[in-house]
Amino acid sequence: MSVFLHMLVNWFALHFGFLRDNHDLNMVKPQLMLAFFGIAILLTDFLIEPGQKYFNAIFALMGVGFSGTILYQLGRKIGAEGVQDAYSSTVLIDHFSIFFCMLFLAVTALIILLSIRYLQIEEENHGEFYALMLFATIGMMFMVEGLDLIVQFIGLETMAISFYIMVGFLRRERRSNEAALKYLLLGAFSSGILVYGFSLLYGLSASTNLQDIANAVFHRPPTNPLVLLALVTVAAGLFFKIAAVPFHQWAPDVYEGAPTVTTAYLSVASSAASFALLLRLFQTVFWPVREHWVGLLGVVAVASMTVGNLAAITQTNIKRMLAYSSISHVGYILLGLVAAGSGPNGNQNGLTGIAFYIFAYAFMNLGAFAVVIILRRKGLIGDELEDLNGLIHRSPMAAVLLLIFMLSLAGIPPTAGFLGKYYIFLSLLQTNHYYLAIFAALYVVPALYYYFRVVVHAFLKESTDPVKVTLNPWQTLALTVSGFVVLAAGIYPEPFIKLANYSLFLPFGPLGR
Amino acid sequence: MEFYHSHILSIVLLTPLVGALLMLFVPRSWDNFHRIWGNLWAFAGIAVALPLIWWFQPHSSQRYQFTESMDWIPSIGAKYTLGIDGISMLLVMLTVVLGFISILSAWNAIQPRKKEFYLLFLILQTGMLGVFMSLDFFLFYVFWEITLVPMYFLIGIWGSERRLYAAIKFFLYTLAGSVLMLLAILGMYFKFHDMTGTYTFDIQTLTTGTTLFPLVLQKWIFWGLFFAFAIKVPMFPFHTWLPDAHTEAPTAGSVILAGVLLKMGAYGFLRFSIPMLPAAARSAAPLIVVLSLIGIVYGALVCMMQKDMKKLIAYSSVSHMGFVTLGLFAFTPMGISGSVLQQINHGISTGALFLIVGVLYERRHTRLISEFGGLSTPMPSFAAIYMIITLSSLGLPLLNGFIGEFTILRGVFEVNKMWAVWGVLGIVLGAAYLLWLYQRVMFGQVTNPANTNLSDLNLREYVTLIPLVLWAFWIGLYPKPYFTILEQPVKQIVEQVNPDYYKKPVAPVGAQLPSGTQAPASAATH
Amino acid sequence: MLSITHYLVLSLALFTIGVIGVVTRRNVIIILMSIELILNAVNINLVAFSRLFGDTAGQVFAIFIITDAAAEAAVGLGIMIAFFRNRETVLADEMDLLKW
Amino acid sequence: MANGYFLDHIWLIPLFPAAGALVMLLFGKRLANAFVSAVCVGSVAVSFVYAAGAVWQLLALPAENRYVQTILFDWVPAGWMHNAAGQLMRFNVPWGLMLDPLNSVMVFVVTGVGLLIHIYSIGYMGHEGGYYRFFGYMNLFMFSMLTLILANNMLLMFVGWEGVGLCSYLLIGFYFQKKSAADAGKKAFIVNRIGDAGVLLGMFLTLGVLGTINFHEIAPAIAAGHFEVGAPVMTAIALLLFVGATGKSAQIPLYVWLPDAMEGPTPVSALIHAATMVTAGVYMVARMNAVFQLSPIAMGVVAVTGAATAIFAASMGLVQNDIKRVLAYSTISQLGYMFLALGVGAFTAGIFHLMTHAFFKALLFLGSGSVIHAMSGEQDMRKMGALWSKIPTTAKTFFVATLAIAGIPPLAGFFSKDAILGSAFERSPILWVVGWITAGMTAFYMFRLVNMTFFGKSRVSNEAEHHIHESPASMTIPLTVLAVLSIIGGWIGWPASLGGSDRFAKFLSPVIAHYSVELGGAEAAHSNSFEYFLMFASVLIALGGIWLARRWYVNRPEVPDQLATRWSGAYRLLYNKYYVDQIYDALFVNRTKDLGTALGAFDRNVIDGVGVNGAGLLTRVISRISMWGDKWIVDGLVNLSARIVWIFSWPVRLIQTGVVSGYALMIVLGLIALLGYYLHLVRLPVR
Amino acid sequence: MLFDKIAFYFFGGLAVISAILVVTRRNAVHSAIFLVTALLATAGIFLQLHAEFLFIVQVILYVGGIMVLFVFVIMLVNLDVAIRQIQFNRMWLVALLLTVALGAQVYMVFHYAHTGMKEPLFTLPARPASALEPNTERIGLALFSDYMLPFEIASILLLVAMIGAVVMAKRKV
Repeated sequence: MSVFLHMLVNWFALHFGFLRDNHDLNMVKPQLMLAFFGIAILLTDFLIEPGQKYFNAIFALMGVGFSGTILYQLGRKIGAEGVQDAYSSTVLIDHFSIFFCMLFLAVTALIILLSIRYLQIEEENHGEFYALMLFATIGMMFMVEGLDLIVQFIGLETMAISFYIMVGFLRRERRSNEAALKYLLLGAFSSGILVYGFSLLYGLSASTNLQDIANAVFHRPPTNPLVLLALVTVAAGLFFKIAAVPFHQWAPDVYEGAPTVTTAYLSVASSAASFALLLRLFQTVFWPVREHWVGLLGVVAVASMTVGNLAAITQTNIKRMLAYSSISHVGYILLGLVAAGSGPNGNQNGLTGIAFYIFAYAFMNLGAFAVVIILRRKGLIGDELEDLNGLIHRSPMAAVLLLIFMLSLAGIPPTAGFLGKYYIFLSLLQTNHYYLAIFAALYVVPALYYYFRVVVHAFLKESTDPVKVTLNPWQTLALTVSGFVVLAAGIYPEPFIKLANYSLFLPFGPLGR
Repeated sequence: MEFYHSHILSIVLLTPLVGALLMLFVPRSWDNFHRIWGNLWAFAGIAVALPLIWWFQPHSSQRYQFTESMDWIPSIGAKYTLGIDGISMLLVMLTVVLGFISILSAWNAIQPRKKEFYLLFLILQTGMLGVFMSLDFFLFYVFWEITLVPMYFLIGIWGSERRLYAAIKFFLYTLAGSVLMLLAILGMYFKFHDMTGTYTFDIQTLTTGTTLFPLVLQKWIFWGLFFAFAIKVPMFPFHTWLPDAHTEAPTAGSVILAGVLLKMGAYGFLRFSIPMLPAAARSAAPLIVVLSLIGIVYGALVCMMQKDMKKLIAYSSVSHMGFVTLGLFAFTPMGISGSVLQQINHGISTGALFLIVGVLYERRHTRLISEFGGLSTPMPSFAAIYMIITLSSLGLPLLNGFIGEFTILRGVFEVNKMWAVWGVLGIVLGAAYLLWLYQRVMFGQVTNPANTNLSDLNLREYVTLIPLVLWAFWIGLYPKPYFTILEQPVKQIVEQVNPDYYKKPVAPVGAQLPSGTQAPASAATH
Repeated sequence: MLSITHYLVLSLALFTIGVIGVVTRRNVIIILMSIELILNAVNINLVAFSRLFGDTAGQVFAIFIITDAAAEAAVGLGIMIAFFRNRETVLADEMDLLKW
Repeated sequence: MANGYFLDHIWLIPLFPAAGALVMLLFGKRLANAFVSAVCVGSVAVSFVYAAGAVWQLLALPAENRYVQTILFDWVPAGWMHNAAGQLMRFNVPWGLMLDPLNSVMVFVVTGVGLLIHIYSIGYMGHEGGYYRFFGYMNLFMFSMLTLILANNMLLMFVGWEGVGLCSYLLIGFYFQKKSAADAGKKAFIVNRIGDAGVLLGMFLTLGVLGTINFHEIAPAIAAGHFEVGAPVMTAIALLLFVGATGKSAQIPLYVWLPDAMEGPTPVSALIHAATMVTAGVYMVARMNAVFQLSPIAMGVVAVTGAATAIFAASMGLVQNDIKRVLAYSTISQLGYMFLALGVGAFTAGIFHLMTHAFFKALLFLGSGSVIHAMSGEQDMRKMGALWSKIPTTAKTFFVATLAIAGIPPLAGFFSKDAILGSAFERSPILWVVGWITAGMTAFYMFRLVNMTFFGKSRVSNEAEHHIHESPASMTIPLTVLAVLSIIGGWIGWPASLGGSDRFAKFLSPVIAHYSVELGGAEAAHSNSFEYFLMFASVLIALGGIWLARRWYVNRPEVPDQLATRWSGAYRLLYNKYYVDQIYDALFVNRTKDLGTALGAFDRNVIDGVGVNGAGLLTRVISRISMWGDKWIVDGLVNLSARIVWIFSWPVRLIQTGVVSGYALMIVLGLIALLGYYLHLVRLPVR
Repeated sequence: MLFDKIAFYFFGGLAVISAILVVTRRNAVHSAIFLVTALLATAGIFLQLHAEFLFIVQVILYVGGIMVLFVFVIMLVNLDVAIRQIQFNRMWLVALLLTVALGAQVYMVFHYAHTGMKEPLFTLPARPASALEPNTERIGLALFSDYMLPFEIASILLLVAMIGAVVMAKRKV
């Protein structure tokens, strides 16, 4: 409970002035805010009448809002004063982490909006869910901010464990149980592998600080076997989290079994956070040996795109299909990293591409899941393709937005997804990965095919289900926001590109080999 | 007026889109409103484009006219740049006119889901116009892709039995080409950056660099672009989406697909592949020409045995568009200008042919040739118009098709005589299948009782068909305005791909009589 | 003379055995135990390095890993109980509602 | 230009019928027949007046200046091109018309005969439906034909060339409800198209080589280009153009459409398929004589083709029973004569025969039309006979025409045929022999026709018997006029050897190129006595043919049947037109269709199958292996998607078992793979 | 030194053997007991490495805490049925071989690292044991200075785990 006390103190400090200048605390205030509201939700949940559980959501939203506000100020601050670290350099507040934290908060907010009605229908409308979401967000934020293996690991585990619970949140639902247990077993196993790698990294450098480790790796011979072993194990652990082939198999099962809001959250936030972590590690610790991982990532990326795209074609369950599709998206993002790590100085377009892609992917995938979420009602899970039939008649707005999300996922302009792919392709070409680029480009075609199976059902099939799809205002808001972002980032991408460029975390200067 | 003049392209481009967006706010149950609204805006599309005819200066020293430029994505150097030269001018006019005609043709044919139909059609219209107007590669690509979605739905929602298959096939085929095009565009983009240090998608600026690319690079980029355009045209082995898409699409969709969408491919060759990558284009020309010739003959032969009218016309498109690419890759002024003209002609003739099939389909709900026969008796006016269009399509002099085909073949003949011989063979076969079709549908006794009382054309159908007939005659009788408009842009393209062409000595004037072929003094001004 | 490699190999042995447990056993509880073994192996690594460098970070890391192991075990067993309540089994290969 | 009103307004000549056609085709349905006749016949009449005036005024010009040209507007200014010398020039084809001696003959014949046939049609078509349509097409034809003739350049000529083909198609298929008529029209158009392809290519070549396609500039361009006699390129141009001519003028091997074209109304046969359109090929060759004369090979080909067609068609004409078909083969045969003339260099003789043939063949067709009219549509000669007294005017005029075509002096046919045969003999006696025999055959089958129709015993069925009546005046007057022309038409070419002045040849002389090298020797001097011998020979064989026809078809009508039985093989061969149609069908038409079918299947199965349909190559390979490949791809994605599930699912299904241990094992495998990937790197530093 | 070696091999051997028994025993209770042994042996290794604080943590937290949890759960689920079922999955042999292969690979890596390189890694003489003395205080200091933040995050982690265990295991809403 130390953190609780700590936070209470800080909360008062914020408003009463003393301790305001505590640098370390200031740096983690967004997380503190989330923790505060998370705990508050846990405490007040008992007081809230069963019919008014949406107060939990409002609390959670408030938490996210406050946290975002503070994060924004933090961003202004580092904009003015430069990148800052805190807590003995265990966290680093830079543009990169601000960008990702903002993204997590946005995604969390949208998921909260979507959860309210979904949980009501599932009759699992407990405050814990929102609290867990906030805690997971804290974990994610520390994952990206962490400049220390321990912080990163603990952050990762906080996120992961929250997700295990959220996946299994529908306790009476067998699929949910099963998904949770699978996810937990495999997740813990992969954490073991990851942390094994971490231990080797520590062994290489006698430090858990990324900068120190990077320095140590830099001064070793490039084919140092232990570096490579650490690279493999760390990569394997992270590949699992982002669901890259061949560590992807949990994803379809878990996506399908989990409550849809969790699936949405998982596919977007967890992936993004793990990617951020992966980027951070690969751009610091493993940056000196990038010539070795570029090829590896290329292979994994192509394998991911292949498996993801081909398996997705045959799915009839939307969530499962989106799981495979997200595997293929992982392939694209990894290709961006391939490009970013190629060449003597790396490639900045690759990094921009990754940031933009993750950003776009967050909103478009979230939107796609949101449509599945709004289909949920008593007696209908709504995650089969048939459930979408005739959506255009049952809810034109949802159908049109679904189309936009699908187009974006497939990478058709003018949507955000296109710009993401644009950057990936460009960076690949610039770093002479022509065949990868052609591969990646051609995989858009099967991808479009399965995304458009969804569209076919929503637009071209006659509805077998007479019930109108209704949206509550929260859902409408969430859908509209994601739709707006996806479209805006496609039609006028300039601010979003600026944002992506803002987020660039360039590899440590002296380490660029 | 000043504003109008300087922003006319944007206005033309956005008019349909505005119509579509406004439509969004009207409830879908107001069926008739949407129908009228869609037609009005499509007509407005023509109306706002009309001043182009007067304002366009064929002899202007500027390569592109009415240019507008606005920063769009400065981070990557993409701009909103519009501009047209003679080639795009013609295609823009074709688009607005055919767009209106096909929307009008759908008046009764589209019964369910009217709102969506008109909405999608107007968006499609904007997409197509954008393709022809963009002077920025990025913008071009965006518009290129935008056209896919509405077309997909047009086929997928209002098509016939196998519509889903046809729609997705159309989409996937085109997409496969266009992603490769994207790679090619990006290749140009960053290689240009490597050369000059600027990131830009501006076509005119890029051209200054791409033409200097080493041949190997040019080839890579050329073939990247090639697939997109070849699929769209469609060129011989990439054509199989077309029969399906055409057959399954509703009449309006077929008209616009054949009339305008296919032109995007040819336009791509014309605007990008050839002038931007001249060396690669030269090296690829023999292969492309051979493919075009195969397409011409092959398409015609396959037409012979079709049982479905629309499929037949679709294959005839393969044949006719073969002429277009044939002319393009001759790299002679006549070949290219003929090719552009042939694009317009194909839009007119094939568009009209699809309208004609649509007329029959609306009455009989079948497209099988064997279901018809002897229709001249119940539908004499229809027979007359159909005859004229058939003749225009098979290239009878005094109608549009002839001018295009003749000019193309003449331009090709200059380069390689055998190419022209094969092309001419296509013309012969063209007569065979089109007349045979006409005969089977229109001549003979009315054998099928269902056909005895078919009504002749109604006013709306006249309004859709007559403009095309008149246009066909105009081009056939007096194509001079077209050639005048095309002269400058064609010259610029030829000078890029075939730089020696205009440097040859001018044939002596004195030997020529004032009529016939002659070389005026202005030829010496290069 | 004991070198660090001895510890690494010991840790590797435990790690491998843990992995074997994960991939061969059907009983979920034993799989969880195997994961504990894996984490334990990592701890040996860390503590050995810590000893090698005379640096406390490794041991601190090990403490966090133990914490995490505890958390995972608690949640894992909780989920398993929920699962068991629904399905009356603890066998991993009977979790087959979700596949393909 | 001050050449005279009519010469300045030659562009109006084709325009009158064009206007008539436009009015008919747009508003004809609502117009009264009388008005239709007035407009259409009137427009042709005005045309004729203008044509006559123009020819008159042309004649008034001095012989070397008999050339006028009117340019209406730039028609196809298609931009820049290179000529064969690699020079840059502007391609600009104007809508230009011209008049010179050669086409003044043509324009006179066309408007004149055309006018008569129009008048005739008023009566003939009076009872048919689609009256306005008929006249509209006819006027359209007049426009096209006049454009063809008056065009000052090849491209504009090609407009007319295709235009007359179109009108021929429309008019042959006038009874479109009859399948045979529609088929015949299509056949005519497509066969003509094959020829047109040649013209088009010839035109390209001309333009490339000579830098001009203006007729008047061709000869100077050749002179400027210093082309040798026998220059291959000239042969190429000539032969390509000749392909076009064989199509339009129904020569071997493209003559097959003309007999079928008799499905059209009889005035159409008279106007288009006898008097005017089919002579377009002759006109073109004559028009391009400057090129042809440079190529002995091409000339040889023209002559031999002409001679062969002449005798071949005549032989088929010997046994036909359809009155119009006999005339059709006769037309082909006579056109062969004309080409023979052209091929031996006797261009003037060819044109001369063209003119006289127009008169008497139009007359024959109109006469036959009148007969058919009288017979209520019966065309089979075996069901006629002894009509002489029943339809006297028709019979008499028909008889005149028959004498003319048989070459009996002093009728028109005698002079022109004689001129041709004379020239042919000088070139090659063999050609003369062929022509001579043909003359005999011509006389035979024409008199066979006359005898079967007008003489002998009546074989008319009873019901037809009642209706037999002489045609109305609108039909008989043209017959009479044409009969007169058939008699006197040849006199303007009264040869010098018979005391004439060869006025016709002299008139045409300016348009015929004269090269220093003697090619055909057609115009070479020869002794009168020899010419008398040739004339005598041809008259003799004509009389022989007439005698034989008389003997077999009037006196001993059983003989032909006996002969047919005895020589049944030959008879059948002739009767079935040497089976050429069947051979063409088997060789070309059906093969083309087969090819179409095969390619259609190829298209669906192979091209569509390769790398397409979302499943790509894999699909194809697997589908091939799995026997039901065909169905697979044809049925396409709809079925495919189900099958794709099966194909793609198996690797994924294999590993995505839902069993956690399996997934964990996959992770292990992944680790092994990644580590294996690096182990070779790790090895590197170990020496 | 010798004592060190004996201790290492004793505890190491014990740990490995116990671990093998953990993954091979049919009865989950036996497995749990052997896991305890393995963990205790590991604790012994910690002690041998002069990590006294960690030794205590291992014994109290792991053996005392986590293992009790395990045993509880084992008792909770129906053990009799579970014992009679087949304990290894169908692909256990393949899995075993593959895992051994993985272990061999990693071993090779260590082998190269140890012998193959010009400058073998980790051959630096270990810092004197006194470097970490006094162990508990130093760790305490580290935890509350450099690693205060992860320490605090860990509290959230545990909070999450607590919520999770409660939410998952409680019978009714």
